[in-house]
Amino acid sequence: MKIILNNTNKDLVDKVIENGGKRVTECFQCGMCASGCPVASDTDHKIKRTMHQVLLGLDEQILDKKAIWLCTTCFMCLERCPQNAGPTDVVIALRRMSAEKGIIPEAQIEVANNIYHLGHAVTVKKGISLREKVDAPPLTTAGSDKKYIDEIQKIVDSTHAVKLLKIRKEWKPKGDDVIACD
Amino acid sequence: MSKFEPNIIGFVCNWCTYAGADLAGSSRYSYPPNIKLIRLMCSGRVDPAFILETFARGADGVFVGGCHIPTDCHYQQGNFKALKRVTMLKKLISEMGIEPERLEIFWISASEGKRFSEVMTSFTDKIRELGPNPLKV
Amino acid sequence: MAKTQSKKKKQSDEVPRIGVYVCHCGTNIAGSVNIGEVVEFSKNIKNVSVVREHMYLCSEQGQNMIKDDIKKEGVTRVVAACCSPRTHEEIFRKTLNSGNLNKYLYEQVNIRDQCSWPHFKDKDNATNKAKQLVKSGIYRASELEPLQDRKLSVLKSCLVIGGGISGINAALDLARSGYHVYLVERNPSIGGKMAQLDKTFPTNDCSACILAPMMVEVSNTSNIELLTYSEIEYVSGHIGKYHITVRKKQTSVDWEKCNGCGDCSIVCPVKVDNEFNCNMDKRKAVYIQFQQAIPMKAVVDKKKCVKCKLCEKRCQVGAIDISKNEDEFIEFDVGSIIATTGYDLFDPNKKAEYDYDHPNVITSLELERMMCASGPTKGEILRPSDGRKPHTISFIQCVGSRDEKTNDYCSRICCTYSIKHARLLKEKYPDMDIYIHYIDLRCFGKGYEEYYRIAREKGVKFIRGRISQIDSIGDRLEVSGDDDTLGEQISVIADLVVLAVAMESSKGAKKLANLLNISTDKTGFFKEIHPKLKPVSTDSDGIFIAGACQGPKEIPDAVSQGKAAASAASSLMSKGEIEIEPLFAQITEDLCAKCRTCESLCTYKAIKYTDEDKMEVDIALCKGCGVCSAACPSGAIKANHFTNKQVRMQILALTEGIH
Amino acid sequence: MPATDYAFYPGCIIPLRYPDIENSIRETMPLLGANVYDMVGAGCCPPGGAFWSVEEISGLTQSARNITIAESMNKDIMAVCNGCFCYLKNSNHILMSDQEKRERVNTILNKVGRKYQGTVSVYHIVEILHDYIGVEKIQNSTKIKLDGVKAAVHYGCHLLRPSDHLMAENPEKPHKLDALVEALGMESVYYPKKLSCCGAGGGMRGNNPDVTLKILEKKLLNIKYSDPDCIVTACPFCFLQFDLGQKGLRDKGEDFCIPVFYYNQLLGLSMGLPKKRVASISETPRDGFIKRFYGVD
Repeated sequence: MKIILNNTNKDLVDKVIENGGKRVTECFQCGMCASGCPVASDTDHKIKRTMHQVLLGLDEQILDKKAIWLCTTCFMCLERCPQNAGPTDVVIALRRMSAEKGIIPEAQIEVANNIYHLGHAVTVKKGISLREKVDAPPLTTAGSDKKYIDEIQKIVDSTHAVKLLKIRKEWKPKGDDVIACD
Repeated sequence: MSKFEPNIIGFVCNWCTYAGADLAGSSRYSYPPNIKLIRLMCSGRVDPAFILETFARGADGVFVGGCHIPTDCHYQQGNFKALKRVTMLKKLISEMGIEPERLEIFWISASEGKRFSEVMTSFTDKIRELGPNPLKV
Repeated sequence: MAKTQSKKKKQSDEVPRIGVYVCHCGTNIAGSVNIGEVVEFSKNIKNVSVVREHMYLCSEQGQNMIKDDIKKEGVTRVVAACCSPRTHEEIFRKTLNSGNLNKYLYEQVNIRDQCSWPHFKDKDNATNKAKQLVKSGIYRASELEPLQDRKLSVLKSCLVIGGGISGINAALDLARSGYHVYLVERNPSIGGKMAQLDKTFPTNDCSACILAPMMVEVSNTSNIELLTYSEIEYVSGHIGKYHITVRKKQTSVDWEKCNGCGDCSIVCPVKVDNEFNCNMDKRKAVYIQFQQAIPMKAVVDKKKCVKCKLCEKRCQVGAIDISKNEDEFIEFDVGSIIATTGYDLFDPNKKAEYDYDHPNVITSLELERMMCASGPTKGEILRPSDGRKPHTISFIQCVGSRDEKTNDYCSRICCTYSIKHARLLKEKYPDMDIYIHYIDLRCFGKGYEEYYRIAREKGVKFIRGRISQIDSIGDRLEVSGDDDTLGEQISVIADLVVLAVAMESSKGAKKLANLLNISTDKTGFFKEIHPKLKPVSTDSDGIFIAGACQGPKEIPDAVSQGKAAASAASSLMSKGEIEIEPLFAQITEDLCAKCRTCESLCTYKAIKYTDEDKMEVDIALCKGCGVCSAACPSGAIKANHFTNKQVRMQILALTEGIH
Repeated sequence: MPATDYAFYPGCIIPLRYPDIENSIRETMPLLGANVYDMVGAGCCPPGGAFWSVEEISGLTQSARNITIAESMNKDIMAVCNGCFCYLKNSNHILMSDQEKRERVNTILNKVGRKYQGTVSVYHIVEILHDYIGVEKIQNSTKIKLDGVKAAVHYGCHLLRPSDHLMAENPEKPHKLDALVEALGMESVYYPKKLSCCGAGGGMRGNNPDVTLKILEKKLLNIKYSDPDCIVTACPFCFLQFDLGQKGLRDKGEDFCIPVFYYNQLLGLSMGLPKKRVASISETPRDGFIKRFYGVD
């Protein structure tokens, strides 16, 4: 498909900078980022191309596709980028913009809901039984007491994340686990 | 009996063809090792007697290398003089029973390393085809 | 015995004792020529007394080895089998000199450029050929004769051809050092291409502001004779004393009287395209080239003038005389010459796919003139078609560069000047959309990478991929290309397209090269002797080149070369005399029949029949080509250092025992 | 400089999926002179995949909440997971250097009666073991030497990168975990692309089970290059990826069967601690390894 560059989003670079991809304009397309990327060969996430798409304002090609959610955030590109353009930061910025459009993968929603309801990224009940098996001392982290989870919920409720991550008040974690502190 | 390998001698001017040969070397353009050069300041220095003597001594091919006609000659007109002499000598050697194709004049400039190797390769091929100098017994 | 004979006895009279030195040149030679075999072979050749090898013969250690042999082994001829005499002969001649052996008793055999390099795949044949060439060198060395350098006096004056930034710098440096300088410029004013520029990278300082003071200094320097609107007509003579004829084109204006008021232009009714503004506006038939012109004098364009004589009447100082038609010829002698004739721009019509016919497709220099406050649009960027401000601009790189169909070389400056344009435009019009379509960005100079970075930060879009064509779509232009990173075809609908056209050798370069007897390379630029070590010298002694006439160059390089050429000319002229190779012709009177064949053949008129019924060689004029010697029916003319005997020894060596 | 006491931040995976690793940490560290104290009520760090990826402040505030727990204990944080270490340390850095963000975070924290002050530092357990306890002390504390055992060390991304904030290791040539492994008598073997990702992070395990296994497979093929006896890491998420991922690959018919250990598990076993408490949960079999080299069933 031929791309007419005039019709692109001229504000995209500024939006990315605002969302944390501060040095995106430093990119000069050397390809160092993509050459060390662990997912590039198996997915559509082509970080060098993404950087260029941002610079050209091709937001539809990035935000409407889920490739940016395929980054493992290993920071190899950010570490090695000779221009310090921060490709991982740009990906995170794009994810934030994508989430604003309501585009966010299920796993992210599940982890966020786990944290919101259980205090942890993973379910708790299974953990407690495992602890008993290996004679571990009783759990003392957030998942051990509703008062800590209340704190976390208050914090999340004070931010946009509650909406962006589609936090649901009625939440049933995956598997047979139940909310630990019910 | 080993294959015939011609002995070819070139009288080349210092400014163009010798420099072109240098460039062929430094650019690693190869050409047959049958080619051996005698450096003179100008192709106009090539005395007809040099060429005749070279054939008489059994060389299978001879060429003169100079600067491009009409304006490249470092001495302005030496290349024209060389051209006239070679043209005359071609007739003369054919009278002597030597194929005139065994004598050539080439214009190769200092920047034509690749051309030097190409010209040398095709000239060598031609002499190889003609076989040994008929003056040799 | 030779050694006991008096030292005063001429070295050539003795039985030669030849020292042969085979250089490895690291692995350059030793990698494909069997050095040991060449050494053993050489030992058995007649007159050879010493054979040695060395890793790097041109090193101090290698040279000392030769000197020691001259002293201790009584070596009287030196044969070095190494690289090309074109680069290293002078070094080894000096070695002989400091070893108290006449430096012309040296012969260099080029087994690197002629054996190890071209035959690197075939070690046996490379070695065999090396042996034969060394033998040829040894045979020749037996016949070498000691020669004495010629001394020539050198005039302390220099001709600088071309008044661009490179020539201005060369002229000023020489004048400051006390030499008399003739600065010849084809146009009415000096300043060259730089005078047409608005700002210069990477500092973005105003071109006129840094150039104009230097131009003024040229006009104020008493030992610079400024000859503008002039061209070189004829050059003769030799290093130290070149005789120059300059054609001063007829201006019809007496510059002694003209005060540069410009009244003549105001009344002139004839409007013609203004070359200085890339034909984007008009000038008059009588005109001053540009506002800061040096000299600030009017010129009548004889081809366009309708001879109405309005200007003649208007001129208050009576400087104009339209009836004057004849060009003037000026003659003078100089000790050295520096050519700084600059470059021309590639004609974009040759790339028809870029539709240069369209008014809104312009070259970078046209944009530059538009950006300049004194230019045709007074610094505003306006579409030529309708005078509207463009919103989207595409810059297309490498138009006529890196292209086998036009020029295969890189023009070196286009990347950075396009970035300059993009930056300046973004600074002035932040909303403007600017695309630079490149194939490689080559911003290699000091401070240039940073310059490029700022362009990215300002939002200039860089797209890798050559543009294939430009089409007009209504009043706009569709620029079609490919984006390397996206892997997709792209197009930009642009209001203005700017072509970064290549730098080419200037149209008069070939003619001047012939006048000066210097070489050009296959691209038409003047050729230096050595690209790295002798960048401003030519194969004509005493003639130097600088700036973009040698190859595409930016201002800092052009300035550096102008200064380098001035330094080279200065070191040549400072002593007032120089020594040059004694490769002239010598007539053996006893053999000469006075047929005067030689006289008619000599291009330099160096051989003359004298009143005393003798043929005489003027060694100041003789350049040593040897044409006379080759033609002499009685063999009476000896071409020094390339004598019949010497050449015949080489023929013998190369034909002996190889059948 | 951290003292002998640390606020022990266990994260999520260690306490709730691999409590045997937690035991190994709790029991080995005091034997080396580093006492660990529970950060009661500590929540998720949170990781980059969820909160950070949608909004900075929500992630930052949750990290800040965890840091305030350590501040109230007046102890530096010992992180035992690369993700926790990276995000807590990064948050700490942002909060210390960006006053505007600190104020926004404290406004939210105020609602739950907390205030971030910026009085503690965040360390990775590898830093504490290598830099403050030292290789020699570890060598002297072990009873069983694993001489001749070949270990493939996996650092994991977030211990190393982004290095300008983490500063825990040389990001391109790390050596600390190798030195710790060698302190147990093992040989840390070379394998290609040692610093590359295990494929778990950034939500990849949850979102794209197929891709995560492909990346892991490549990683394991590289590890296989030097045919090690085990993989050693100091990140529970990488551990989980190697452990469960190998099971995933095994289910698809590709069995690498390389035992995986969290560093402190091997340290505990070398010190003679019981296998049941310190190294009993894994999907990828490692009992053979333990029996062969420690003589424990």
